[in-house]
Amino acid sequence: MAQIFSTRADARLRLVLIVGAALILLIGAAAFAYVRSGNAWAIGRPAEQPVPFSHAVHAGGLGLDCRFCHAGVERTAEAGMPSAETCLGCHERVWNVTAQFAPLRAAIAQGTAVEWSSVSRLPDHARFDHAAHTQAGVGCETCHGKVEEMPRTVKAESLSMSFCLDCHRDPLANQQPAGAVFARDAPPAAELQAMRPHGLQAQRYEHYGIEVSPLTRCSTCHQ
Amino acid sequence: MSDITAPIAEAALRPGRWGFRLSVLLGVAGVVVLAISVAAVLVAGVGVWGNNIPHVWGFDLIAYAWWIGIANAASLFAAILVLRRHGLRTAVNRFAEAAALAAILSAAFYPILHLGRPWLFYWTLSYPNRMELWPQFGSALVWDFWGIMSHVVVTSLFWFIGLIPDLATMRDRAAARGRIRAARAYGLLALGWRGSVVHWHRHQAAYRLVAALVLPLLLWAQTVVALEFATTLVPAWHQARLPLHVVVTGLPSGLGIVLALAAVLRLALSLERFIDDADMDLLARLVACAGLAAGLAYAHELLIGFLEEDGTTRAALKARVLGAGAPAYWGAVLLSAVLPQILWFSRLRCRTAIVIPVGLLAAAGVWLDRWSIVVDGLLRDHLPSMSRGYTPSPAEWGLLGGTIALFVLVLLLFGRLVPAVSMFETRHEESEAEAEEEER
Amino acid sequence: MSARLPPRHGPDPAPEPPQPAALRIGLHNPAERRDALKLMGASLALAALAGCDDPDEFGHPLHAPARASDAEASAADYATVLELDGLSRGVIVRTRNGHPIKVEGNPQHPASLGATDIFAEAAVLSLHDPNRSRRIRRDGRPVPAAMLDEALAMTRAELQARGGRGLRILTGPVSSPTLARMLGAVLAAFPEARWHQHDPLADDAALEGALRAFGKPVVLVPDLGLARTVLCLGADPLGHMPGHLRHARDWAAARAGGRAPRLIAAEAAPSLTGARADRRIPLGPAEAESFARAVATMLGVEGLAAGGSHPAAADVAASLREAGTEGLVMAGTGQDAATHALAHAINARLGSMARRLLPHPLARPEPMGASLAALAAEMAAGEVTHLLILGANPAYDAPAALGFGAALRRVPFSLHLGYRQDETARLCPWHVPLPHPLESWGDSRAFDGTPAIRQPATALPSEARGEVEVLSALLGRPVAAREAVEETWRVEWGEDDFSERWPAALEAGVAGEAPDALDLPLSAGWDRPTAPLQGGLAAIFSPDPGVRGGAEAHEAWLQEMPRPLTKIVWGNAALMAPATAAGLGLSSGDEVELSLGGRSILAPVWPMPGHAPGCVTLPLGGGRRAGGPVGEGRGFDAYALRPADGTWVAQGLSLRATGRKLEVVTTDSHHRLDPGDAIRTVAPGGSLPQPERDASLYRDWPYPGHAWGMAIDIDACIGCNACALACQAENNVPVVGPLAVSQGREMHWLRVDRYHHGPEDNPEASFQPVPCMHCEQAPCEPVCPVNATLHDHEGLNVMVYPRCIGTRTCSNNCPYKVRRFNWSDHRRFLDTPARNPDVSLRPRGVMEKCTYCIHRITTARSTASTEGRALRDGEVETACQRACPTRAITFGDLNDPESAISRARRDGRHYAMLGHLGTRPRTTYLARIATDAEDAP
Amino acid sequence: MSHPPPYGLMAEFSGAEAMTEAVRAARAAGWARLEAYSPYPVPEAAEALGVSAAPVGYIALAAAAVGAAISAGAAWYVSVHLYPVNVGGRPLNAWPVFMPTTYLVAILWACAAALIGMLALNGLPRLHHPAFFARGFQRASEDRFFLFLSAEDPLYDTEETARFLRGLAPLRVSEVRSS
Repeated sequence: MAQIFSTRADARLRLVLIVGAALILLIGAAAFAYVRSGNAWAIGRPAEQPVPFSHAVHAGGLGLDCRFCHAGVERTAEAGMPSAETCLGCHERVWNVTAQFAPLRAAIAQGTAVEWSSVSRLPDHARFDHAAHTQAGVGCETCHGKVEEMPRTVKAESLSMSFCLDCHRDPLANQQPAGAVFARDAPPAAELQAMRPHGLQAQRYEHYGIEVSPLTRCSTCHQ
Repeated sequence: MSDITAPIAEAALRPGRWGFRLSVLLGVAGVVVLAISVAAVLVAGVGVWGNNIPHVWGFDLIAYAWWIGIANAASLFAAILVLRRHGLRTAVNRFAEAAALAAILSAAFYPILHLGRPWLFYWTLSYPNRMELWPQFGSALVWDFWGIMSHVVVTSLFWFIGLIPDLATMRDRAAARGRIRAARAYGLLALGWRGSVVHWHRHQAAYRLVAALVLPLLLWAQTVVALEFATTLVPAWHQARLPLHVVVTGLPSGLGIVLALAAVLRLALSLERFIDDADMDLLARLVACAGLAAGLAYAHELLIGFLEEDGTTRAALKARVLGAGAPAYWGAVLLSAVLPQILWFSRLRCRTAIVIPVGLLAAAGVWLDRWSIVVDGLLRDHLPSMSRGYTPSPAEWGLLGGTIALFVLVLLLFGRLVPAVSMFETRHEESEAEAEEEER
Repeated sequence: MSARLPPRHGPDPAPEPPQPAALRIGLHNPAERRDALKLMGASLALAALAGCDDPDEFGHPLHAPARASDAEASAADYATVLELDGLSRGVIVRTRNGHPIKVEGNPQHPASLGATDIFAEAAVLSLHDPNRSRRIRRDGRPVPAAMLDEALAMTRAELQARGGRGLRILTGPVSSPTLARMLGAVLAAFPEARWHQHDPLADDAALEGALRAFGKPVVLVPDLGLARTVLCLGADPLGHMPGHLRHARDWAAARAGGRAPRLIAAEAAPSLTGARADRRIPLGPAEAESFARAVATMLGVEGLAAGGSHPAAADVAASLREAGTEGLVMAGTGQDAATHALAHAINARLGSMARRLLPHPLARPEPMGASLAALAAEMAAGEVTHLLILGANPAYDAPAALGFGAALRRVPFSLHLGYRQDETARLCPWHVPLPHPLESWGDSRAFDGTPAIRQPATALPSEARGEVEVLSALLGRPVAAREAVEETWRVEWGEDDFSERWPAALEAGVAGEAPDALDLPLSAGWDRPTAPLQGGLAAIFSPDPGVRGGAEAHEAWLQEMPRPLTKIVWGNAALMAPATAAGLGLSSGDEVELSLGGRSILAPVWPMPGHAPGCVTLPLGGGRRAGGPVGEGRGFDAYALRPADGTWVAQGLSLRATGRKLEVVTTDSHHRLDPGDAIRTVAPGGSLPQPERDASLYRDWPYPGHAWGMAIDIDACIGCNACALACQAENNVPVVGPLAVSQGREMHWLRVDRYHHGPEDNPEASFQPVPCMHCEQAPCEPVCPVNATLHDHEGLNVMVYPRCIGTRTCSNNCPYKVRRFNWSDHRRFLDTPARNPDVSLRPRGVMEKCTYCIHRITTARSTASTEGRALRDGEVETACQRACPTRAITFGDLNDPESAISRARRDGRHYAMLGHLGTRPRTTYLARIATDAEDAP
Repeated sequence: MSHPPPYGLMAEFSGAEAMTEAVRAARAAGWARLEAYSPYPVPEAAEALGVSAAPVGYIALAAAAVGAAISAGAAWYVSVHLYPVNVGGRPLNAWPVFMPTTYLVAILWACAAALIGMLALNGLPRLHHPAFFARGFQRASEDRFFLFLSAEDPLYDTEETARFLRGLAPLRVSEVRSS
C-alpha cells in the first residue's frame, strides 16, 4: 500500500502543533502586558487645551503652590480650577500676551466657563475626594506625578482600579507628613517612616482570621 | 466479511441525495433565523425579549435546561452502553454521542446571550485583570460556566476518541478509491491510527475511562443547572429535590430524541442491518422506562409538595399544578411521562410512524416541564405585590427555533461526513458472534 | 448668569480678584500666602463641579468658572415657593452649576415643614422639559420680542381711548400680592376692563358655604393636632386639600404622640384620608347632605331645616358630641354649598377649637366657575376685543359645555401667557412663554395666608415674561418682576425695615406671619337645603392623584408614578364600586361610553374597592390635546362631560358598554386583598413578639464603624408617593413609558405597595414603602457570579454597576423584588443638567437598586471629616426620608444606641418583612396600629 | 529484494485467533521487537504481547489531582487573600461552595489527560509509518489481521523469519520497506 503522507508530514504536523500552542501563549502574554502598559491608560499623552498653560513655568519656575489655583483641594472633593479672573488677575500685569488669553477674556465677557481638558479624569462611576486624600497625607505627586516638571500637563499614573487598590491596601506606604503633602520634593521614604505623624488608621478588622480593610470596600470609591 | 462495514462507510462517502440536500437547506435557513435572533439580542439588548421583574429568566433558561437535559440523557446513555459493553452500543452510541454534542452546542448559546452585557461573559473566569476583581465561587452561575465548558469538552473528547479508528477506516477506504484529498483529511483526523493491537489496548482503556468520567460529569452538569434555581429563595424553586427532579425528568427528552434519530437514520441511511429491530425494541423500552422514572418524579413532587408544611411553598405548587400553571404542568406529565408508556406494547414500538412522534413529543413534554418550573414557578412568590405575567417575544421564539435548526443541521452533517455507526465496534461484535457460533 | 442670584444664605460680597501685591508677598512670605489663599479659597472652593459627561472619554472637559463669584453658584440652595392652585408650599431648591437638580421641603414654611409632595418634586423635571415654550409667537410663528412690545403699545393706545372697554384679563387663582397690585393698577388705568379668574380645581361650593355661614369669604383651616374626632365629608386633608403636607404632619405627630385623632371619612371615592381613616363611610353624593343634616340635627344645631337621615349618623354624632370642642367637621370638594354650611354650623355648635377661620388667602376670592362662565358669555356676545390669558389654559380645562374655545375665536386680540404651547396657545394669535416658577421672581400666600417671596434658582430664558412684566408693559411702565416684588414689600414693610427683612425673607423662605384667626358668629338663614339629586348615576369629577387638573400632565415622573390606590399609570379610568360594575356586567378594562348632558366620551372601567355605589368617579387631567408628547392623549378628558358651571358632581350620567377593551396600565396586577404577613398590625399600645436574632451557621460580620439602617412606620404612611418620587429625582431613575410598565419593567427604586384588607365594598387600605432591605445576609449576593453586588463595611448592600454583567440572578433571589434591570439604555434621556451629578448613570444591561442614598452618606462623611468631627445622628437624610410629610421614615446608625433608628428598632411595633427567611434586613418596619374594634369598617 | 534496508516482515491473517496464535508463537520463539495490527481490539493478543493499559489511568488520575488542586487553590486564594469581600455575610473561606468547580475541573483534566496520555503512549499522531508500506495493509482497518516482526530484532534474518512466519499459516507474508 502507498503512504498517504510523506515522511515530512509528521515533522510538519508537530511544527504546526507547537507553533499553535506558542501563539496562544504569546497572545495571552501580549494582552497581559498591554493592559499594564502606559499606552492603554493614555499615560504621558497631553490633551488639547484652550490656553497653552505650563505647570513647569508656574509651579516649577515661579514656584506657585498647588493650592493657589486648585484651592479646593484641601476642603472639597474637587480640587477646583482657577477662574478666568484668577489667571488674568496676574496676566493683566505680567506676561500680557493677549492672543493667548482670548479664551479667558471671552469667558469673562460672556460669563461662560473655560473648558480645560482633564487628563486625569476618573470614570463617572468612581468618586475621588481630594480633601479626603490630602488630609490623609497623600501627596499630589502620588497620583499626578511631577507636575511642576510638565510643560504640557499629562497623565502620570494609570489611575486604574488596581492603582488605587495598591494604595488602599497599604495606605501607610504612600502617606506623607502634613508638611510634605504639597511639598515638591518629598523626603526619602526612610525619613517618612520615622517622622510619619498621621498615618491613616484604616481600622482593619478580623473575620475568620482574615484582616479586612474598609478602604477596599466597593462603596468607598463607587456610588 | 469486508461487506460488513461497507454500507456504513458508503453512507458517509456516497454523494448526497436530493432529500439530504433539501433538509440541509432547511437547516441552513433555520440557522439564518438563529443568526438574526442572536444579532437582535446583541444589538438591542435582552430588552427585545419578553422578560421583566420578576420574570428575569424565561425562554433563555428554559431552552438551556432543556438542551442540557437532552445532551445529558443522550451521552449518559452512550456512556453506559460503552461501559456495559452492551450490544446496543454498536448501533446507537455513536450518534447518541453526536446528538449530545449537537445539543450542547445549541445549549451553549443561552448562558452567554441571556446576559445583560454578553460581551463581558468572560468576567466569570478567574484571570488577572486591572480591576483586581475575581469571580464569586459561591455562585451557581460560575459552577455552571465550568459545567457547560467541561460538558462540551468532555463530550467531544468522548465522541472523538471513539471516532479515531473509524476515521482510519475512512482514510483507507478513501485512499483505496483514490480520493487522496479526502484520505488526507480523514488521515489527519485519524492521527495516523494503524490499528496496532497495543494501541487498541490503550485506546479502549482511555475510551472506557472517559465514558466512566462522563457519568458523574453529566449528573453534575444537570444538577448545577437545577442549583441555579434551587439556591434561590423562590418558594417553588427552593427545594432539595429540584436537582433530582431535573435530572430524572430530563431523561425522556434525550432518550426520546435518540430513539427518533435511530428511526430516522435507519430510514435515511438504510442501516437496518446495523440498527436492527432488536436495537429499536430495546431503545423504545428504555424510553418507556425513562417516562416511568419521570412519572415517579412528578408523583414524588406532588407528594412532597402537598405534605410540605410551609404554606408559601404549598401555595406555589398549587398555583403551578392546579392554578394558572396547570396546562404546562399536566402537558409535561402527559407528554414526557404518560405518552411513552405506550411503547410497552411491542406492536406499537416496532412502528417507525409511532416511535418518531412519541420520541419527539417526549422531548417537547420536557420543554413544558422546564417552562412550568422557570415561568410558572414564579406564579406565587413571597410578596404578592410583584407578580407579573411573562410573554415570550418573536426574538425568543426565533432563538428557540434557530437552535433546533442548528441541532438538526449538525446531525445531518454528522450523518453525512462521519460513520453514523461505530464500525470497529460492529466488526468486534460480529466477530464475537461468529466465535460463539463456532463454539456451538 | 446664575451668579446674579442670591443663594439661600443671603448674598455674599463677591470676592475680589487676586491683587498682585498680595501675590508678591504670598509667593515669598508663607504666612501672608496663607491669607491670600484663604481669600482665594473662599471663592474657589466649589469651582469645577461639572461631571455629567461620558466617563471614559479622555480629555474630558473640566469647567473653570469665568468669575470667582460664579464658583459659589456651582452648588447653592435657594429657599423659594411653588404654587398649587395659587397657594404656595415652601421649598428649598438644590442647584449644581446653576441648574436646579432637586426640590426639597422648607422646614420653616408652614405649608411644608420640610416635606414635599410629588408635584413639588417634579418641578425640576418640568423646568428642564425640552417641550416647554421658549419663543414669543405670533400665529404660531416665532417673532422678535420687539413686535410684542409694539403690539402691546398699540393695544394700550387703542384701549386708553375707550377706557379699556373690551379688555378682559383671565388669570389663574391669584394669591400673589404683587400680581394683585399690578392687576389693580391695570383695572385702575382701564376702568372698563374686567379681571376674571379660572381654576378647574377651585371649590366654589366651599366659598359659597362660607358666605352662607358667616357672610364672609373665609377658609376653614383644620389643626389635626388638636382634634380628637374629625369628620371629613369628602374632605381630604391628607390628600389634595390645601395645606395637606401640614395636616398630614399634624395627624402623624398626634398619632405618634398617642393621642390619635379619630378620623371618620364619609366619601364617595376612596381618598388617602379615607384609606387611613379610623372609620370610613362610603357615601354617594345623593346622601351626603342628608347625612350631614342628620348629624347636625342630632347635635342640636340651631337654625336647621328639618330632614336628613343616615344609619351611621347617630354613632358619628355621638363621637363628635363626646369630642366636644375637640370635634371637627370638614366638607371637601364634591360637597355642595349647603353641606359646607352645615359643616361650619356643626363646628360652631361644638365650639370646635381644632379649626381656624382665616381670611381667604386668594387676593380676590370669587366663585370661579361663574367668573369664567360670565367671561365666556361676554366673549360669545362679541363684547371682548382684547383678552389676556395669564397662566391659564381654559381651552382645555374649562368645561366643554362652556364652549370657551369657540368663544375665544371671536376675540380679535388675544394673548396667551403660558409655560407650554398648550390648547389655549393654539387658539390665541399671541403666545408668550411664561417663566418656570424656579426661574422667576414673585410672591405668594400659603393655605393659611402666610406670605413668601418666590426667588429664582436659575437663569431666565431670554424671551420668557412673567405676568407682571406683561401687565406693566400694557400699562406702559415696563418693570422687571424683581423690582415689582421688592416694591410691593417695600410698601408692606416700610422703607427702613425692608433692607433687613428682605434678605431675611429670602433666607427663611417665609415673608411674614399668617393672619389671625377670625371669630365669626353664624349668620342667620345660613341653611338653604339643596334639592336632592336624582335620576341615573352620579358623575363625580375629581382631581387625578397624579396629574391633578391636567396642568401637571406633561411631567413624565407624575404620569409614571402609580396612583396611590389604583396603581394606574399613564392614564386614568372611570372608577366605580365593584358592585356597581358587576351590576352593569362590567369588569376592569371594559370600554364604556359615558354620556352626560348630550356629550359623551369613551373610558375604561376600573372597579375600585370601597367606592360608594351608584356613582362614577371621573378623574380630571387626562386626554390633553396639546403641550407635548408626554401628556397628550393619556386617558380620557373628563372636562368634556363637566357641566358649564364647573360643579364637581352631576347627576344623570348614562353608561353604555362598547364591548371593546381599553388597556389600563397598572403596576398592580395581583388584585389581592390579603397582605400576608408583609403588613403587621398591633392593638393600640400593643406590641409584636420580638424574635431573638435567628440562628445562623456563619459567624456574624463585624460592622465596627457605622451600621446604617432604616425603619419605616407603616402606621404613619399615607401612601402619598412623595418618597418614591423624591427617590426618582435624587437617583436619576429613568422613566420607561407605558409600554415598558405594562411589560413589568418600571424602574422605581422605591415602590409603595398598597394592600386592601376586609370586605370589598369598604376595605381597609394600608401602604408599605419598599426600598432595598439591605439584608445583612443578602440572598442576592452569593448568587452573583462576578461579585457585582456585595456588602460594604457599613453593612450596605452595594450594587457595583460597572462590574455587573446582567445575569439578573440577584433579582431572582431577592424575595422583596426591589432590584431593577436596565432592559434598555436610558442614559441618553437622563444625561441632562437636571440629573444629580453625584449619582452615576446606569448603562443598558445592568442591575440597579436603592443605595440608601450612599452619595449623601459619603458627602456627610467627608464634610464631617473635613470639620474633624464624627457624624451626628440625623446628619445623613435619605431623599425619601427628607420628603416624607409624616416622617414615617427613620434612617441612621444602628451602632449608636441613642440614634433615632436604634430607638425605632426598640419599639414594640418593630418587625422585619419576611423576617422568617433569615435575611436580616437593615430596612425594617413599624407595625400599623389597629383601629378600635367599634371603628372597624 | 528492495534496495532500502527492510523494515521487517509482515504476515497477514484472516482472523483474530490466527493472529493471536501467531503472536504467542513469536513471543515463544523469543521475539521482542514485534507488533500486531487488527481492525478492532483483540485483548488476547495484547495480553500475549504483554502490554498493560494501566498507565493511561494513572496519567488521568494525576491530571485530575493537579486540576482539582489548582481550581480549589485558586478559589480559596482569590476569595480569602487576594480580595476578601463580604458576600451576603457568608464566611470568606466558604470551602463547600468551592467544591463544584473543583469537581468539574478535575473531571475535565482527567478526560483531556486520558486522550493525550493515550496518544502519547501510542506515539501518535504519526501520519507516516513504515507499516503503511505493507502490502494490503489498508485492510488492517477493515477486516485483516497482521503480525509484524521488526528487522531490528536480533533474531531477524530475512529468510529464517519468512520461513518462521509461513509456518504460522498466514494468508501472505511480505517484506516491508523502511522508506
